[in-house]
Amino acid sequence: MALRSRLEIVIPKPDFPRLKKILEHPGIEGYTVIDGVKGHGQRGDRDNLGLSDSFTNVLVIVVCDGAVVEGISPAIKQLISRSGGIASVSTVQTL
Amino acid sequence: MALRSRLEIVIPKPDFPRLKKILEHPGIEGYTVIDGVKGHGQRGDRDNLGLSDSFTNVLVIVVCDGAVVEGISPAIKQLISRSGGIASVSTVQTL
Amino acid sequence: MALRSRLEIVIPKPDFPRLKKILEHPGIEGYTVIDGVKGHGQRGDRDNLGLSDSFTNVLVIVVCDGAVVEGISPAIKQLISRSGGIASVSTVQTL
Amino acid sequence: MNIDQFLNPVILFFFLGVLAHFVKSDFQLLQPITKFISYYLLMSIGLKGGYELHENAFSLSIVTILLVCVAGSLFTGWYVFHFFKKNLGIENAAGLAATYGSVSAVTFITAVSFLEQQGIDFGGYMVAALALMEFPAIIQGIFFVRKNQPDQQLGFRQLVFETLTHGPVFILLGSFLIGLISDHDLMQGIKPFTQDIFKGMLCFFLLDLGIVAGHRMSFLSKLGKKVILFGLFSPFIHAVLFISFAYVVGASAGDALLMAVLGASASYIAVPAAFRTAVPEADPGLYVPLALGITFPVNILIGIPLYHSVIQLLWH
Amino acid sequence: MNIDQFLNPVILFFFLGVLAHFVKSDFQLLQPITKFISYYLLMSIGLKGGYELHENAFSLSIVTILLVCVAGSLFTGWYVFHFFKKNLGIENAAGLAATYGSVSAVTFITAVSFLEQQGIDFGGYMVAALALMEFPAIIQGIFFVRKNQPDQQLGFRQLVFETLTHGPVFILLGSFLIGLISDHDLMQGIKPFTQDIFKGMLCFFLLDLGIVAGHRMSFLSKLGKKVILFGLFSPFIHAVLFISFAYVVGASAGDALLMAVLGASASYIAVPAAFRTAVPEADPGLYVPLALGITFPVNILIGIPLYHSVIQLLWH
Amino acid sequence: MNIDQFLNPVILFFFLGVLAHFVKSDFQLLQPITKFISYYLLMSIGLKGGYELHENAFSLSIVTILLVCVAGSLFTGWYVFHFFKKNLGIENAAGLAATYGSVSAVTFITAVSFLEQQGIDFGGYMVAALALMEFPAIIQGIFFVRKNQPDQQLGFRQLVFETLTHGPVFILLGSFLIGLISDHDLMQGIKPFTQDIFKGMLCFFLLDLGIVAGHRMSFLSKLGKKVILFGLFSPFIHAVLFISFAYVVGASAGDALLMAVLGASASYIAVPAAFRTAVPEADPGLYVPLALGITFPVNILIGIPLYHSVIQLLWH
Ligand SMILES: Nc1ncnc2c1ncn2[C@@H]1O[C@H](COP(=O)(O)O)[C@@H](O)[C@H]1O
Ligand SMILES: Nc1ncnc2c1ncn2[C@@H]1O[C@H](COP(=O)(O)O)[C@@H](O)[C@H]1O
Ligand SMILES: Nc1ncnc2c1ncn2[C@@H]1O[C@H](COP(=O)(O)O)[C@@H](O)[C@H]1O
Ligand code: NA
Ligand code: NA
Ligand code: NA
Repeated sequence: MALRSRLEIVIPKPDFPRLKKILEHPGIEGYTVIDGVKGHGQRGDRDNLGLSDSFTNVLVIVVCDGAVVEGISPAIKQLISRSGGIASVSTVQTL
Repeated sequence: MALRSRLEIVIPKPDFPRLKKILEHPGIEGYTVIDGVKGHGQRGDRDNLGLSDSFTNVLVIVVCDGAVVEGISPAIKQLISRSGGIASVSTVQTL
Repeated sequence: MALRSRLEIVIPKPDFPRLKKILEHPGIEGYTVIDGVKGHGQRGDRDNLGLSDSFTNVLVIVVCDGAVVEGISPAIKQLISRSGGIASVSTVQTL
Repeated sequence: MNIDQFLNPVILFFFLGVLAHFVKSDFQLLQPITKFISYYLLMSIGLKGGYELHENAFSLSIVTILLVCVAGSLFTGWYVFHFFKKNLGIENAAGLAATYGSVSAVTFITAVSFLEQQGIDFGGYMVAALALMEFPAIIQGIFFVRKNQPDQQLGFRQLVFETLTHGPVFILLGSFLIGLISDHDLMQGIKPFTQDIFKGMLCFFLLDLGIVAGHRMSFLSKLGKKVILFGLFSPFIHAVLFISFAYVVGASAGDALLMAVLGASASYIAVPAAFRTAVPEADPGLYVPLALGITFPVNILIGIPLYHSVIQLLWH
Repeated sequence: MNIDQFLNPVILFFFLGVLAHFVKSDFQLLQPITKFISYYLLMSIGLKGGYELHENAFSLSIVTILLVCVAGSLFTGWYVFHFFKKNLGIENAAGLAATYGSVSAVTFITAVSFLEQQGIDFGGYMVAALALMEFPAIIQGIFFVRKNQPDQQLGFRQLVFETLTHGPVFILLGSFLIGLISDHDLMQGIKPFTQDIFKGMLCFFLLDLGIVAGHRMSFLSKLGKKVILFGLFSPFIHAVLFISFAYVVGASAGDALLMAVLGASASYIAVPAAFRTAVPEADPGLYVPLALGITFPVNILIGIPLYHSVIQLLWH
Repeated sequence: MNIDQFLNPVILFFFLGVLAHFVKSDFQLLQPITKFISYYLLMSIGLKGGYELHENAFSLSIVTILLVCVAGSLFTGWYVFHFFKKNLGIENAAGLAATYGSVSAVTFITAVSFLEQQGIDFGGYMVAALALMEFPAIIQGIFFVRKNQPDQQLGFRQLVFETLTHGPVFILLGSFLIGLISDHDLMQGIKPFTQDIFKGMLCFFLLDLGIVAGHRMSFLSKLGKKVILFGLFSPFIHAVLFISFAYVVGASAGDALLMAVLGASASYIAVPAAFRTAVPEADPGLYVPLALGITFPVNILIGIPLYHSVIQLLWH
């Protein structure tokens, strides 16, 4: 079992294409996306209603090496500061 | 990067309004909700079928300070003991 | 609060029945399933489109004792090596 | 017993759904579709009921029918609770009481289809009866629990309010009102949606419901014999009760069938929704499988044609 | 003001949805259904517009109407921006400008239903006007922001492209083209789906939209008085503007009503979609609630029959 | 080649969907809708087939057609496997064999629409042919793999069972049976749903399928030339084969077209579903894109009218 990082990002769905570009980073072998996520934060309720996806979040999980997280975290930080959302990192072991 | 707690709660969807009230707690700045979640537990299979949401779960993620978790955990424990579900806490770093 | 393991598995949806069988293991009291998950990995994009579920993932969360994880991890490893996906373990406290 | 129901596509699709579950087919409609179609059915039936009540005047005999229905529903709930109290404990007995006192809109809708294909008339106010019978037994059931656990959070008003605003009840009542007050010329344009494709949507919905029923049936093995037998035979007892009521108040044959079906049917949507919030200790794994896995198929397969035959006999 | 709209089931379902939100009903359609029905409506209206434009030749008077509509849309966006710039800041003023310069397809569709039930003709090219008015004000709004923040990533071409390929715009334009070029005999087979059940689907959609509008209304309390008043009264001003245009270019009464509605309506789908990407600093919690929670109901409830009366007066 | 298909809205909507993918439109229907509409289509076509088989008696010539279809399907699977074995390895060759031996229900449905609009009759048993051809080639394909990997878990019975209970196959067969045994008077009430709005739903579905096809096309660049050419030209070869069969057994012109289309089409739903479980080593990124991204559009755009012309020539 190898020690790796698990990065979990929640952002508005319309901003996902930008996040996707950030994740085209060497060392990232994959990611998982949960669509149609609701939430509550500083920008109010996001209820996954309506047609424009403006009130819908996505949750993205990336398992990668700790060094890679450091490589992409400035870009993610900047994205989130503009679009809203949250990102957290924890240590996991992969099977 | 700041050290924080990540609280993950799975409960039956009809009990979500009660959880929501618990989360209106000082120090909680936001939460993320995944709807239409299935599962298996002591109360049998929850298959997200039917019209009454009685067999549907929601998964709620709260990133907050450890002290806040301690503040709300009794209320959550009590809710879960009545409605079923599970809650776990881990340590994360936020970007 | 008890120290336990949180196992998170992402696999193709058609392989979920196999995972389910693995999870019928003593010591596993429950699990949570998020359906209709998208992702990207070595086998390309999985976009949750189409009728055959061949391009759809599920995410499964199991909270259990560390010893149980060790019991089931060989079977899960083998499943993933054949079907694709990822599995990671972290330490959590349950409320 | 009429063989016809076995050749009725509406019924056959339900059993195709049940079969899908038992052969472990991966055929499954997702929840958004279930919700869409069931709200569609409730909206259609509500509009139609309101529309027809508008066409015909409100009369004393209508009020009598409505009152009798509600009284029958409360009586059913009352006796079921006391019948099961010792066996199942207060919470679960209350759950069963609410389930059998309340009604199943889908059984009602299936009976409406049956009447239409037989060319038998019925009153638009029967939809009002459907709506009215949804909640009193639920509230009564919750009270049975409250008497013994006085420390509950939810007040009476809030209870009634929550039951009335529960999705399916809300859309049924709302559409009924819209049907009642809308300009009837404007409503013609909606009919191809709410009426023409209705029976096909019902087939599709029952296919889906069959799968859900199949899933719920897996819980049945855990229920006791007494409970199972109750699920099997109570529909006939309740139907007899409501047919007698119908006879006494002088309802038409069509209204009588719908009253029978309302009495005989059991709720598997409104009750679990209300009880999850108000009495989480009651186990939906008990009353939902019984209502959906046994009483519902008994009613649509055997009940409806049987009640119909009895009524034909008595009314002519 | 016409009482009729209060008896129109299409309108009543919208308010039933709003009510569902305010009584905290758990009635809710899930997003896949919202998307299905709204794309269905756009596809139907697009096909119909293309079909009818095909039947009638393209003429100079049509081109004039289209140009006037786009000009009116840009003018609206321009004045709204300058009106709110100081108050709300550049980004939010631009968001409002795009919102009110652009149009609401659902308001348009409701007006089409209104015309059909009144038996008043209108041109298929009005669907082209709907499509054409969706995006210029949006791009203009983004430019108002760019002038002050020259460091943006998105180029002009990409901007136009993204706005045109946005789901609802894309399906409307695509269906319009298909309606235009398809063999008209082959299109007959589609009509039961795109036309017969259309009004019923619209009812269902407005029920759903009512819930969304209810949710968005909860943001209204945070908006200033000036903004609220603008949302309430600007529809009438914009309608007057567009009715004058229609009068000047000699449009028919039916076309005039649709022009009025295009002018008076505000976008709550295309604008937030485009602005989230291009100007994330603009707050969708400002312009969406205003457009959907105030301007939309004002238009369908009071606006459409009022504009119609005015046009009847002027045109005869 | 017939120009007509380019003016057929059904076909145009498919290409609108493909376009949506390539211009990166965010237009997308969610999976619950895809499932709803495709199950609706299968249910409708199944009911219709069963209904018509009921109306006409089962005869020797029908049995002959069905047998010939299955034989042709197995032959196709057999030669495709041996053709690609060396190039692609056993698992992927078996995947392609199953894909091209099996059939595409949507292509079949499109051909049915084509026949209806041309006013050409065909037998209800052709739906039985569709159902029967879905699985033998799949099971054969899995056997090709098993011969070389004898350590597999799934037994033969379970294999057949899983293939027959796979969602789309199950609903098609089930509806076929319901259509066969249902009371035909009762089925009239379902027709507005299953038949009147069918063509419109098909348009909507093909729009959605176009998007999926677009997504899958992005895999095509990784496939070798030989594979791509096979996807492009094999439909014509297979159609010729099946048209010959039809000619020999004396099928009607309508039946012959459907046989051609069954032979020429390739499965992109049942095969990946079965192979994911039975042969996970076969790459769905190979056979799904080929079947959906190349063979499907070739068939609906060029194939159907071409096979039709050939049959007209031969049959008259
Ligand atoms: N503390 C938090 N814990 C979990 N999720 C959060 C938190 N803060 C924000 N989110 C998620 O991020 C989304 C956008 O947050 P915000 O930009 O703060 O409105 C919310 O809708 C939530 O889904
Ligand atoms: N050990 C566990 N790990 C993950 N999820 C669980 C676990 N136990 C329960 N759950 C979730 O909580 C729901 C209710 O659990 P229960 O009340 O035990 O029936 C289940 O349907 C699962 O989604
Ligand atoms: N490093 C990763 N982090 C998160 N999810 C992953 C990762 N690798 C693979 N996955 C998930 O597992 C699925 C199958 O992966 P693969 O077998 O590598 O194509 C992907 O579609 C993702 O959802
Ligand atoms: Na009852
Ligand atoms: Na406007
Ligand atoms: Na084939």
